[in-house]
Amino acid sequence: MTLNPWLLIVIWGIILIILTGPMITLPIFWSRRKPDPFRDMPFESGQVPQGEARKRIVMQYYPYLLMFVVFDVVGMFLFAWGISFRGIPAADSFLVLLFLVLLGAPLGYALKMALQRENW
Amino acid sequence: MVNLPTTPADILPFIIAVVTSHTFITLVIFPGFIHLTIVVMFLTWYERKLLARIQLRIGPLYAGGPGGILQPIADGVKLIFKEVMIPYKADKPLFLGIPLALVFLGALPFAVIPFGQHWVIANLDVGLVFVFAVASLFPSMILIFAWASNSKYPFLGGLRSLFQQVAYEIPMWISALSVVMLAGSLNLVQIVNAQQKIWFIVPAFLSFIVFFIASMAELERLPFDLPSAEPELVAGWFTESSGAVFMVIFLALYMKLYLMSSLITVLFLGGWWGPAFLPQPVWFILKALVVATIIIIPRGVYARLRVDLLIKVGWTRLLIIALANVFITVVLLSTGVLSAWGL
Amino acid sequence: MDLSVPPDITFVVLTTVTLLAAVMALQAKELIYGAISLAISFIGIAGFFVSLDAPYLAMLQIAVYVGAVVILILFTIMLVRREEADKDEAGETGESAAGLWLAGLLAVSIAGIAALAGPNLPATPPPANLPVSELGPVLAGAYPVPLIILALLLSGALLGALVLAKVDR
Amino acid sequence: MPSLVSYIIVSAALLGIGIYGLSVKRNAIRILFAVELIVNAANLNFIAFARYMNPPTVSGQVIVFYSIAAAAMEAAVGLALILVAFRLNSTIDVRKLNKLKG
Repeated sequence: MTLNPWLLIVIWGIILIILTGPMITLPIFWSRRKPDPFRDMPFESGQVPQGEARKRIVMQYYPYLLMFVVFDVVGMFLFAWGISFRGIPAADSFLVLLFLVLLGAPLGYALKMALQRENW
Repeated sequence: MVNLPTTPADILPFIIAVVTSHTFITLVIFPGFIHLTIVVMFLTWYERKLLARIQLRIGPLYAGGPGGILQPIADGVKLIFKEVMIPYKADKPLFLGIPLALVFLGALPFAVIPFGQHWVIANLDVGLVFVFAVASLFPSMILIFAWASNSKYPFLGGLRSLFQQVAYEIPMWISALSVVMLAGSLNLVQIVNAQQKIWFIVPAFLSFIVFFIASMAELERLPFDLPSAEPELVAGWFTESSGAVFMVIFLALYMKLYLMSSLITVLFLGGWWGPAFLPQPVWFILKALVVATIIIIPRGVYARLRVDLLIKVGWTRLLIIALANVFITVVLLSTGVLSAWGL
Repeated sequence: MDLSVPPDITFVVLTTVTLLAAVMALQAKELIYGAISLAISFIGIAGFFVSLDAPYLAMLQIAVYVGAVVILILFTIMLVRREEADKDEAGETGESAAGLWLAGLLAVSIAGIAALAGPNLPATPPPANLPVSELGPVLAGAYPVPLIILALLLSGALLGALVLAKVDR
Repeated sequence: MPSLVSYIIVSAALLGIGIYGLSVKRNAIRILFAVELIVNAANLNFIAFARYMNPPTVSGQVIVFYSIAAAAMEAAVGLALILVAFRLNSTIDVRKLNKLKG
């Protein structure tokens, strides 16, 4: 008897939730919790934290994030093409090549812009 | 198919039939939960021992057995009984929930990793993409966890981790593309079966290099461990975690180490294939452990890169090398050079 | 795909998760929780894709939406100052009620039309024979012009977003 | 297996939630969420119709592929726009972004 693989994955996920969940939920119950402003202070090598913690966002790597979103889609497209590479006629594969070349130019330009520190 | 029990007398045979079924064994014992726990605990001990040897130290020694092999259990018992510290003004549900999600996501892809011809939980048609899709959820989880800690070091570390993992994911995918083209399938079992005559490390050597480097960067291993660079950022994105939370994150990280080693084994090193004097799963685990060793060793040897250089290398060098290998694969496949090996 | 559990359970669970998460995405107090709910809703849609025999699209959905777009959203939420991002959302009560009416009317009318046309629509799907490898040839070969336009769209969006986001000095 | 109509109803509900968010919310990021939900509702419909065709066709999946790509790009550009709006006006409340109103 073979079950549907997706069902097996769901069962595996449920097993994982049941068996790993207690690792954090149980210690919460039995651990002593007494709020103490000094012990709960964020770690800053003994200094008293100043200002808000969630403010320092670096824009410097934002272009790489955008490139990631674009090439995520391209990567998935290439996988779909790669599985059946043998079954695809050469002309169509050439089209995929053209697709990649068309994307190469903006990728190069984006990299160039990303590396200019004064932009960010 | 086992029939559901109808009378009380049927319940015991039903339970026995379920427990001895192949599905149950794969889920719970062999490629499933027990095997995973043991290997991951072994890896934590193994890394410490290995690094100690490199640096002429002794490493764990006292906790039971030869060479302190029970050290992971001692650590686990210690950590699970410590207080769960939640930093001031931290986002409590996210701070406690994200570590669990991390360990869940680290273990979920093992459902499709084949440890032997029949030793796989779910023989999925889109297995490789499934692994990549699940692995691509890690960066956002880390960012949310860093945000939830409400502390400066974790937030900086989390951002670095995000950018680094994002920069190395695409080279990783493109290098795996060569393997997919060679095997003509996304099913990991079929990918391994296609390597019976020749391991894909031979026709796709450049891809292997790229994949290896990218997986080291994804795992935040030295020389790519900027997100947790100790001198600057203490422990990076998990600085604020302690006790049980730390233990779960630690488990998730080693789970991911084992996952990446297994994936490299499946894609490039011929999976379970090897001389027949050892059973298939043993070959697989041996290969994965060798890969894990090679991933661990630089931690005792190298210094780390600078973060902007690191990200730049990912997008310029590695992506281009991976694409070059895709073109090599196209040429190899269309000229039929590999037909001698049944590809 | 036959999931060998009563398939209606799959459907009901997926529907509940997707719709609840979608509502939470819009109504959650903090934007971070909204983004996480949005991700869960996307995963629910991916579950629908799996149950409709499109596993590759489900993986694409998770990798692109949850893996990439949600990261961008989180990054933007964290960049835009918190107090600003979480500011009181509820407009005037009348406005909210009007929006609810509009949305409800639209959804109910579409659902009503679908239910009226129900007898003419297929109730059971034909047996599936769509292996993953069938997607590639169609994607690469059947629609050449959209493919090139997709490349142009991707490059345009990449460059456009970069030029927008860069600092003008 | 549920009938095609049930999928259409789920999709319509998702569309309704999206339209509600689009018309009521004032935060630009929430509006983007709503747009993504609407796109997803459309994708669900495409996949469902493609699956219930006889014989099932792969073209529906191809359309959804393009749709997901376009939606991802739309999110990228939209978020960049939100960034710029925030930088210029230090708010992302769409009702306060009214400089062109004169």
